[in-house]
Amino acid sequence: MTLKKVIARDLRLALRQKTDAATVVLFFALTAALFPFAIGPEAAILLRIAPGVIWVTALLSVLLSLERLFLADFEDGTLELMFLSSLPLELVVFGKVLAHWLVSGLPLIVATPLIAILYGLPFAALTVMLPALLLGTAALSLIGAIGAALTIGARRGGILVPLLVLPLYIPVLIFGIAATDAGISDGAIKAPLMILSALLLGMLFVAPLASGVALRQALE
Amino acid sequence: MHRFANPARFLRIANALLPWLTVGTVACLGIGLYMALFASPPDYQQGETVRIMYVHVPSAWMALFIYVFIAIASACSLIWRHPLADVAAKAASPIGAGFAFLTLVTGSLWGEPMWGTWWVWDARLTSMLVLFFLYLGHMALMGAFEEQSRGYRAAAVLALVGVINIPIIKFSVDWWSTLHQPASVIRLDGPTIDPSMLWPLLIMGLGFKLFFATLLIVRMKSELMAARVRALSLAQLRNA
Amino acid sequence: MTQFCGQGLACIRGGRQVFCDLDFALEPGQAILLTGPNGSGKSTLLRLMAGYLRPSAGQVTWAGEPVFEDLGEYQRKICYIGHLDAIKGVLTVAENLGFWAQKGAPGVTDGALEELGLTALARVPGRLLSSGQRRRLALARLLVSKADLWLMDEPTVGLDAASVRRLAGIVRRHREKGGSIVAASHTDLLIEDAIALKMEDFAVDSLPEMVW
Amino acid sequence: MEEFLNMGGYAVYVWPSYGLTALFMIALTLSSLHTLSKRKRQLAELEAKRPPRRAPRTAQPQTAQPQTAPTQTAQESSSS
Repeated sequence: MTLKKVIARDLRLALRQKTDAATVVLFFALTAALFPFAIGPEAAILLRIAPGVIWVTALLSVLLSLERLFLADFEDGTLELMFLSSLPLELVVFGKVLAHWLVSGLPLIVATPLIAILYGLPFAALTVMLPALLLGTAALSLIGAIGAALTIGARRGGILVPLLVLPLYIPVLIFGIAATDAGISDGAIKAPLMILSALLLGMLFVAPLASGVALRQALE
Repeated sequence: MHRFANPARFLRIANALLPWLTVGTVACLGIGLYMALFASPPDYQQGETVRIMYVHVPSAWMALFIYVFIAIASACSLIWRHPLADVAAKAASPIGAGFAFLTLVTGSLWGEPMWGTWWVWDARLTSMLVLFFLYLGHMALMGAFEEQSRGYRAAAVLALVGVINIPIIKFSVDWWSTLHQPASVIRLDGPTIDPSMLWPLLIMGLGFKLFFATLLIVRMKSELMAARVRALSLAQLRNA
Repeated sequence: MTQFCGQGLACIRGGRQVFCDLDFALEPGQAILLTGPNGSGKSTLLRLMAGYLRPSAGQVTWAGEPVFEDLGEYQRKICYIGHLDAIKGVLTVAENLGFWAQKGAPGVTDGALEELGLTALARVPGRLLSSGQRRRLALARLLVSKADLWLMDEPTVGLDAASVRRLAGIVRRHREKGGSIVAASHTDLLIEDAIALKMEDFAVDSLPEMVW
Repeated sequence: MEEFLNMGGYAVYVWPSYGLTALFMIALTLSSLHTLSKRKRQLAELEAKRPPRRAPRTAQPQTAQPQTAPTQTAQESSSS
């Protein structure tokens, strides 16, 4: 059982159940399209809140799709056998998060330009927002994986994941929006993007480690 | 120490310490209160409201100190599987959450005369708000499992992930708040304040720490007994 | 020096002590059959042997080396069949088995399906299988792994008589090649000269006294 | 005294701060002590109901490996 096999299998599973991936993107688009009804159609205001709305709805979409990340494999015994395989649990976590991000993170980024049009965002802003979202959704998936691993076997784990994970999402949110705002007002975009990638690299190390410990406890 | 071991050693020390800690707490808080309310001068700029600092700042210290304490206990629990560390983390968490909430309340009470509103997204208050959410997450996860030992260890992992995120959160909130508004007004908690105000602050801080130690021991004793009750009722269930 | 043995094992699970002072020893080619009432710790012992949980007392060694020293190395030598079948409903039988194949050569999975009479179902998605077929697919994992030690937790649940005989044949061939088995079962597994290990002998009757 | 209570016009901010702090500390202490006594009562009940200690098991279980000498079961001991 190799890392390649884990990723390939998860992608195959996701592609055969397209509806799951589609619901994540639909949730993102619908929630983002909801705000103009609440706040009114004035272009100036919409432009001002566009980065915030897109990032928060993207964050919630990632969070929504994470709860099943380990639960399905835990319930049918696959996770138990993965623990026994020669592939360390940390790499299994990395593989599954990568597959999850490819299936749910990337479609969000593909859908973002459509939402940007709804909010009248200039095209130039997208050139900064998309890379920031690329880094951001990856970091969010990794942090969320820790929450998903910790709540396996917990009562009402689904509601618990946001409570555990949202405080840890705040730095990613702050620097994601900072980069996007800088992109719109063509300020200094390098600093926030650099910090965002630093957060991602940090989580690339911490998330598999923490999730691995959490999964081992769940398998006891 | 074995999961079912007899925590006699801890209990002997705890029962010996408890009276001293209680006396120490009451004494410190009494002296601190007297100095804070009577013996220290009002601030030339803020007037009497500066007295709120004597409860606000120690609470903030305690909120952070207790989270670091929980993180250390969590590390002991995960690395050496020390059952007392689990019990300490579970006992300390609600106290820390209380102090974090207290800091938020006294902070807004202190800021209101200056800012005119009850809540300002000041960097320190916002970080404390996030810390408060971290505490709530830790307590929720601790109690979310049928089997308490799962709760202990899951919460331990969360506490460790949380503690390495605290500086990151602090840094990003500071960066965010300077981005959106100038530095806030409250500038008084640095050691530069004059001794007549520093001493009450330190004594109140010591009083809060002793209060935490006393309450921690009381709560750890009841948690150990709860673990014993769970074990006994399980054993009786099986033999019945 | 025995290949696989445990001395003075005790284990805590679900907040209670499940068994204590348990010893076992297993040489290549031998088989241990765990028997005992429900909740007597059969599954717990198997999971302990597989490395899922650590004993609260005693030690498990493989060829003299404590198992928990280098768990990864040890786990390469075992194949564990638990209560759960680990079958994905969306994937076909061949895909399910292929994922676990350690030998890599595609022929191996076909051979394993052949031995368990699943060749006809190779293209069928997992969700359409009956419970007996699912159990046979889970058992097919034994043949695609390079494991010396097979740990089986009630392998014959849901199997018909023919399949039980088929499993007995597979087990016999594995033992002839020097492999070893530890199995827990309420039904007869048709395993000759298995070492019986009755869990009731190691039950724990009460908790130690505690002073407050 | 009147002047002290007024806190230079900020009484409405200073006293609630101290009041809430005191309230929190006292409430937490009382609830912790209450839980402690509740646990003590539960423990006393359960310890009383426990069956009297049976004689420690003397029968040697037949270990799986026939040729090694049967081992005497370790005496029930609370390892601390």
